[in-house]
Amino acid sequence: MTTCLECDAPLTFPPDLIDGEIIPCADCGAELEVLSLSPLQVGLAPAVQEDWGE
Amino acid sequence: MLRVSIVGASGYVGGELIRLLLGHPQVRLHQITSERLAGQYLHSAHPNLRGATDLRFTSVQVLESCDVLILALPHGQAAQKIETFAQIAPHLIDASADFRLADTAVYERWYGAPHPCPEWLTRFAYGLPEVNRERIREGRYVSGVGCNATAVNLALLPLVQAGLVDTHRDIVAEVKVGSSEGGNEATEASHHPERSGVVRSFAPTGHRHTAEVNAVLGLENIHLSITSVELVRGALATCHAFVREPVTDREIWRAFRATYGNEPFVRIVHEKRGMYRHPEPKILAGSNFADVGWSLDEQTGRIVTLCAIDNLMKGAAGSAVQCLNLMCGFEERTGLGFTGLHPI
Amino acid sequence: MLRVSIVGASGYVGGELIRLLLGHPQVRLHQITSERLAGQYLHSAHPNLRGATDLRFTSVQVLESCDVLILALPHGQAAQKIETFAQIAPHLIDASADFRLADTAVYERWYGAPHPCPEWLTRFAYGLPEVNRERIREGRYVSGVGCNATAVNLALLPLVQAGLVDTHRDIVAEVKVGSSEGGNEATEASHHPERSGVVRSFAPTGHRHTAEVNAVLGLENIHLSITSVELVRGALATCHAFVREPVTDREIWRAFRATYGNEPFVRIVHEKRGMYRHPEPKILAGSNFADVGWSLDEQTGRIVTLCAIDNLMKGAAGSAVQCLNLMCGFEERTGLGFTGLHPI
Repeated sequence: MTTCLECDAPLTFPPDLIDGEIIPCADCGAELEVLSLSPLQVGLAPAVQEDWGE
Repeated sequence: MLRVSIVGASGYVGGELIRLLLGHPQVRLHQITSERLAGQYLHSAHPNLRGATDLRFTSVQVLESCDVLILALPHGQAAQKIETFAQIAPHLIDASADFRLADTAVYERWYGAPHPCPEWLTRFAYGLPEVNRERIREGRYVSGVGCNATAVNLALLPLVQAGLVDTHRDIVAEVKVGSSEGGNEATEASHHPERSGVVRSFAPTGHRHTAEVNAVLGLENIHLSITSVELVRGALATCHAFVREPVTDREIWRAFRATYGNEPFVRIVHEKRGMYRHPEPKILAGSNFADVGWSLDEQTGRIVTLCAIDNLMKGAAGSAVQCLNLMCGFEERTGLGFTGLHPI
Repeated sequence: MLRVSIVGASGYVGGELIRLLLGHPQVRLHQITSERLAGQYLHSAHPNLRGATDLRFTSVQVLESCDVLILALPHGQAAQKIETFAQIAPHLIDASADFRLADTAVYERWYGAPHPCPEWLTRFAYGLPEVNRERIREGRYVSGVGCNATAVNLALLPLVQAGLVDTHRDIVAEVKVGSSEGGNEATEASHHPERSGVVRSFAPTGHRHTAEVNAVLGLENIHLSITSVELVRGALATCHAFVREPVTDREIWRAFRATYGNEPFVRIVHEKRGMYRHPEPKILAGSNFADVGWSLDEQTGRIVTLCAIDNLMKGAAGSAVQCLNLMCGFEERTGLGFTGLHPI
């Protein structure tokens, strides 16, 4: 089972998954990039660091 | 249908209990007592319930037997009449602080007087399902929870259970709270021109909910502080603890999942981006959720854990209905499905 | 189960539609589209829905047929693609202003451009059940309602229907509104340090909702004014009209009961005493209620009628779900049982 690299949550993939697709993690919102389909491998997609500016 | 009555239901917690139980498919509200408002319609005290029921307040003198009696009385009154109330129903839920602390000595230290009926203390299960589910399920008497204590307890519980906290170092917990914690009695301090927009150091040290936190977490060196902010409903606990040894974010995820993975009302909110990446109390208003999260300072080993609740719901009436569901064998989420509003 | 999809659901009205329909026993949410958030979980835009569903936003390109399609698009977009959307589902509910005005000339006057598909205007029923229930029940296409117009319409309807108003004298209607009316797009004017605590004359004259008020009440000399106040959800319409001839409070009660006696979502709030003797929008947040009331000045013959609503609910998503219930033959209150919170 492939889990999120940030928080280890199990990842759910749509049936028509394609290479390079970005999958969000339901638990922590991290964006995972599909690096290869078989074997299924994901990597952390570069996320733009957003600042509240508070 | 379960016959449920509520004693002392003219206050804010009473109003929430009525709102929740009117929407509970297995419950029929029987009597709602208030000495001050006896004879009045419920919406005279709870305007949101206008048209929802034609029940009226009655006096506690005419209380008839029922299946579950929920007590929403001011501090001290439940303990005084516990024997009478115990005749009325086989199950009692007391939303006040009277039966929360099992240890009479601790009660006396924090409430400044010996407990009026100490023999009853051991019969009451502490009404926080996330730490006491089995005892609540099997018991007949359940106490309410302190709203500030609940926010602090739920924030620190995963780390304590996973043994990640250095228990020799001090833990400071500051709870930011809304004005509804003070109840519906108007005081000088709650007068709008004085209360609006404050960041008021309501109880910088020595809040009586500390006793509950010590009891639930089994930790002594926890220092509570309450600050009132611009909010009506809501509490946010910000707890500053120190990890025993270096730990990673994923290990903290594992600890939070171990404690809350199967909990119906605790949501883990820990994201890298977005306005709501940490728990936010205002969007929980009216819901029974406790949103928990954290932020780890790897340089200093300080871990700030967070818990947001609605003080009137998870901090009082919501947990009480959750306990009723457990005691009476209903699915735990029954009548507690409201998800909260956004924006609000 | 009814298969319902929502187009353009990342905004505040979209979030309320999802919240309501997730709690609707006869509806299964099929697709929720947002071009901007396609692929993301719904709680990325609607944090209150965390854990309530594992549905994700999809693109409108992959929209599949369903029973009811609800459009929550920015102004103008529904009209442009109406033919495509009409292929997707037999029933359409458009929450935007595109199909609210039956008269193309009036549309052009207020929106500054000719209507892109005037032939569709007559197929849409105006989505305010309290004035259009039968047409909505029998129709296939329902338009949304303007929140400010709805508050004014519901405030004045009983007097107009009872013929109590002197239609030769001017009627002024001032609506006090919350910040959620502006939607979820951040602007300089919505920047917290600028927006917090204002009493801002947002539109002292010439608000485009006037057209809807003229259409529903059949009155021309109504002058609308919008003032933004310290509130997120909520609108209160204060309407100043003059009675044709002296009238008593009881006659006004009779007029309000004639119009609203059997309405499931309109409550008459007119009491002599108490903080909530007149309609109050803040306790309606999240509910589909419209609270209406009045105050008669017998010396001058001026009658001030009042209506409080949650602009996102009775003023948008709540009315849309009420119309869905009517169109699909469900009991009108299904999925709309939340009573609102107090205190809040």
